[in-house]
Amino acid sequence: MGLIFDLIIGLSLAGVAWRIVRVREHFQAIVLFITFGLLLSLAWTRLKSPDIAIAEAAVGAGLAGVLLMDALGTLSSTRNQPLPGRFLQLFIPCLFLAGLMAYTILFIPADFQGLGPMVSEALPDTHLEYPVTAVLLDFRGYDTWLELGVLLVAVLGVLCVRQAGTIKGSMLPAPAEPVGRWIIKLLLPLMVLIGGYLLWLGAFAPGGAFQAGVVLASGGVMLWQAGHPSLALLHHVWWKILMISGFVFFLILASSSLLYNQQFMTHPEAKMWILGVEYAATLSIAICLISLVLASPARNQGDQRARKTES
Amino acid sequence: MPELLILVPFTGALLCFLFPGHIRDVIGLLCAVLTFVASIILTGNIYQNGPIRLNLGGWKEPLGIGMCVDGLSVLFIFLTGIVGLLVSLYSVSFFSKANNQSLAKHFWPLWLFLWGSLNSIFFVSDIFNAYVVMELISISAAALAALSGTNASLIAALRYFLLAMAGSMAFLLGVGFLYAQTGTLDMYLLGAVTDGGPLMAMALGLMTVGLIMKTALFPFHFWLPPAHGEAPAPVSAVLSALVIKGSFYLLLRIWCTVFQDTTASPQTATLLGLLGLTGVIWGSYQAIIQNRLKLIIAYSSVGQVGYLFLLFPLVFITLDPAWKIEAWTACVFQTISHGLAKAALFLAAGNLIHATGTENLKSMRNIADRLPMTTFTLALAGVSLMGLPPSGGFVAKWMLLQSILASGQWWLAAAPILGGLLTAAYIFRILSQAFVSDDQISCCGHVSFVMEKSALLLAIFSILIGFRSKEVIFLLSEQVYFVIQGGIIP
Amino acid sequence: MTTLLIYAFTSIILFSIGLFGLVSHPNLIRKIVSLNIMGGGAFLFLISLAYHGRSPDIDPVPQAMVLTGIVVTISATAFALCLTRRIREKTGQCLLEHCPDKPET
Amino acid sequence: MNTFFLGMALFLVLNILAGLWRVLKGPKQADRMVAAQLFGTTGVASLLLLAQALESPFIRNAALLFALLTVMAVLAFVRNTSYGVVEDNNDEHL
Repeated sequence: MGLIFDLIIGLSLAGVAWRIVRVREHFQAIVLFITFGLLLSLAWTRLKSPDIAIAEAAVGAGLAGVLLMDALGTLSSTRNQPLPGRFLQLFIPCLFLAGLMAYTILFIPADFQGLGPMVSEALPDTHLEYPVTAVLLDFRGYDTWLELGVLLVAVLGVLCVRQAGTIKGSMLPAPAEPVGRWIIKLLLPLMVLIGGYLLWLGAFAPGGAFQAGVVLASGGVMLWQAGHPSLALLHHVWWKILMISGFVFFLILASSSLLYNQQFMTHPEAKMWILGVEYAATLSIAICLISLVLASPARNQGDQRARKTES
Repeated sequence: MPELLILVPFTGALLCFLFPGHIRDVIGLLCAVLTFVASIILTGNIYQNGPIRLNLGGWKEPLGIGMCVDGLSVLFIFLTGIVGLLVSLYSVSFFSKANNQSLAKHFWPLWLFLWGSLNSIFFVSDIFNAYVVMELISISAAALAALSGTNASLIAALRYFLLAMAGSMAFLLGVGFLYAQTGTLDMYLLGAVTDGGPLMAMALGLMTVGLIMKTALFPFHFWLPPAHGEAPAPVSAVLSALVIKGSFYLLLRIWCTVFQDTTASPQTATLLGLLGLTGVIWGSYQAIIQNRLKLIIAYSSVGQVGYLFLLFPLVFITLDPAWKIEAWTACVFQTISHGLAKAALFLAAGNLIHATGTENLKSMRNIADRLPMTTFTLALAGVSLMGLPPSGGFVAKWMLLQSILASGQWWLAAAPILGGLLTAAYIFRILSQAFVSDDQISCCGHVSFVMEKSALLLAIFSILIGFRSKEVIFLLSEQVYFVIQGGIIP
Repeated sequence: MTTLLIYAFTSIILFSIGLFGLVSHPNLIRKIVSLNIMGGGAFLFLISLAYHGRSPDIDPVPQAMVLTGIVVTISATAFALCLTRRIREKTGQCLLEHCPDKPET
Repeated sequence: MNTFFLGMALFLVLNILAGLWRVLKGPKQADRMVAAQLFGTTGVASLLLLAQALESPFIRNAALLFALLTVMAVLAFVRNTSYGVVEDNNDEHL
């Protein structure tokens, strides 16, 4: 049964991906992409990686959909565009590459081991109970630091492209809609609750800063979508401070560890440290993601013109 | 010490993000000076004491992430330090001009982030970490390329970014293949694995393609000229002097540390060499037929990057270690002298454009007597690019030619010879315009002292580096050879 | 082993489909979606390796790598989409070819 | 029992595949969006079944998130269609 399940998931992933690439209408491609995320998270579940499934659920179902949907904007009006030419010239090399890689995969050694055993051996030294969190925060903490840096740089890049000083300068007053207001009343408290729950879970079970941050970010985006002014009330200095807090926490850790123990990125053996990092990272991930979604170029002038040229 | 090279720029970037106005310039400049000093000290340390390895968080590889600093990394760090400092100096003046003022607040944080992540890619010793750092570099570089906000620059930036992302994805899949074969992510442990199966070969292929896309080797060069040509002058200087060197450095590391004995085949190396040769000729030819100053310089990057790839057939086919070192030195020399000369050219071009208000080659007439310093800078940097003695470019091309002859791969000699001629053609084309006097064109706006001098200093350094070849050879042969060969630092 | 192979094959197919979409589609949004499919393929490969490990537990290192990768990819996607919107705002189109203020070279 | 849960999850996945027909056919954008929403619901159910089949209770959190967050894409869709972004060229679609 398991095998059939794997096969079906694999085939449908490939089929949906192919449709996404080949479908004419952009809107359909985006809807299919949301479905693709769902199928992927079923695959993560099947492969016993609940962390990834949770992250994929949060990103794929929520934020990626909103980002793409917003970016699509007027574009969906260009229906039935001709499919790109040069089909075979491009398809055959890709097919060849796929065949080559598929052949290579047969050579994956049967006694492949990975780093799993080594991690479980070293786990007691980290004072963390859950191996994925231990890898993220301790063994490969440098990666996590830089990952927060990537988020931050993406926000800086968006500001640069927008030529805006602060995210709030580029935020639009969202249309107030009754249904949306009603939905957030229902969902927002739940989101905050679940965000906190995932954060708390991260120390000993699947969950953690990133997943929690995405859920909080979704809450923020939803607030804005429903036209709630509360996000705009946050002073822009605070906005900036919250945005960089996760990165700064690691930065302080990195520099202070140089001072007291001559070794980069070591951390004190204290629960407080883990808590601090997780909270700061969650907050800054949430704020950065909100900024990334909301920093959309003003829609009025440009799109009017765009629509004229397109039609 | 290597940690400071990452911490200082990152801290500076955050502070520049938080503070407004002139404080930002002061902080940015201060961080630039500090980082520069740190890179000089680090270079000195490695020169005297040999390579070092750090284990971050106190975890030994393969569990933790390591950082490795050897002669090769410090040479790149050194280049980044010099170019970074002078470009920062230049930008303080450049962005204080009225029409650029609003750009400064985006430039400083992104540039310092870029600097920090470039430094960290030169220390990288973990392949997944390399992926994350590369993304950091791509995003900040693409954002900087879009800084001027014109249509062309936005499109060029996005084209670059899509290509860079695709390259990263290929690299990531390559990481997966390597992990499947070996179960480790540390480069030096990977290098110790002796059996190179199809998985390793596929990983090599994916990573190489991913990285040459970012380095703008010949068939993937199309994104480079618009992206570098449309950005503001200091950004162009950084992009072509440093950013493409970041991915090239990673390519070198991966070929020499991870795959060198097991998987890297002579055929692939020859193919890379051939692409490099084509790139040299095609890029230089394109540079000759352009009419806009910055596009000429940008196409010239395509040509100069081609030289770097001649290293692969030389190192992976030749067996004599002495000539291998010669080829190595030639390649590193080419990297450094090209970085310095290209940054100087772009900054000088920025000065000219600032003074004349246009970048059409025709309207650059008359500048020789109005802007003698800038013209001199163009000439000096041109000398280094062409490879006239005693510049760094000359040493690079001379050693390249020597090792080509020693290795018996005669066809490669076309690159330094033809490439040199073609380079001379476009450099003289720029300079000849500068000396034509034309009464119809009235010239020129005022160019500030700092902007002129920082470009000039870069050009002078690109010449002076030619006198310091002994130290470079020492750094490469004594202090890194062991590391390049896949040995693990005790 | 079979599960590993099925998912590894799927991941390769996804990667290639994404690559095909990236090179064949002129529209920028579609290119970005294709890149995300490529990323999904690469992540799936890593996770199928994590599942395959001999030990009863799942290898946490690829899992952590994929988590990091997802964050990186969503940031990059958001940045690319912002550039796309800006381009559409200024040129009215979502294409790389359309470039009015660039003189012919 | 686990096989039973897995079989049911498989059945739901097949349901999703059948539902894809609606996404491809349309004919309206809203139809497609609703189909995607339906997948969200089905996905929640199959995740819950998988949590049972694989005896991994934490997967339920993923189901929880799906239930919570799929509404966001719809909100974005509604905002874009009903406030003058898509509508004018797509009147026959809405």
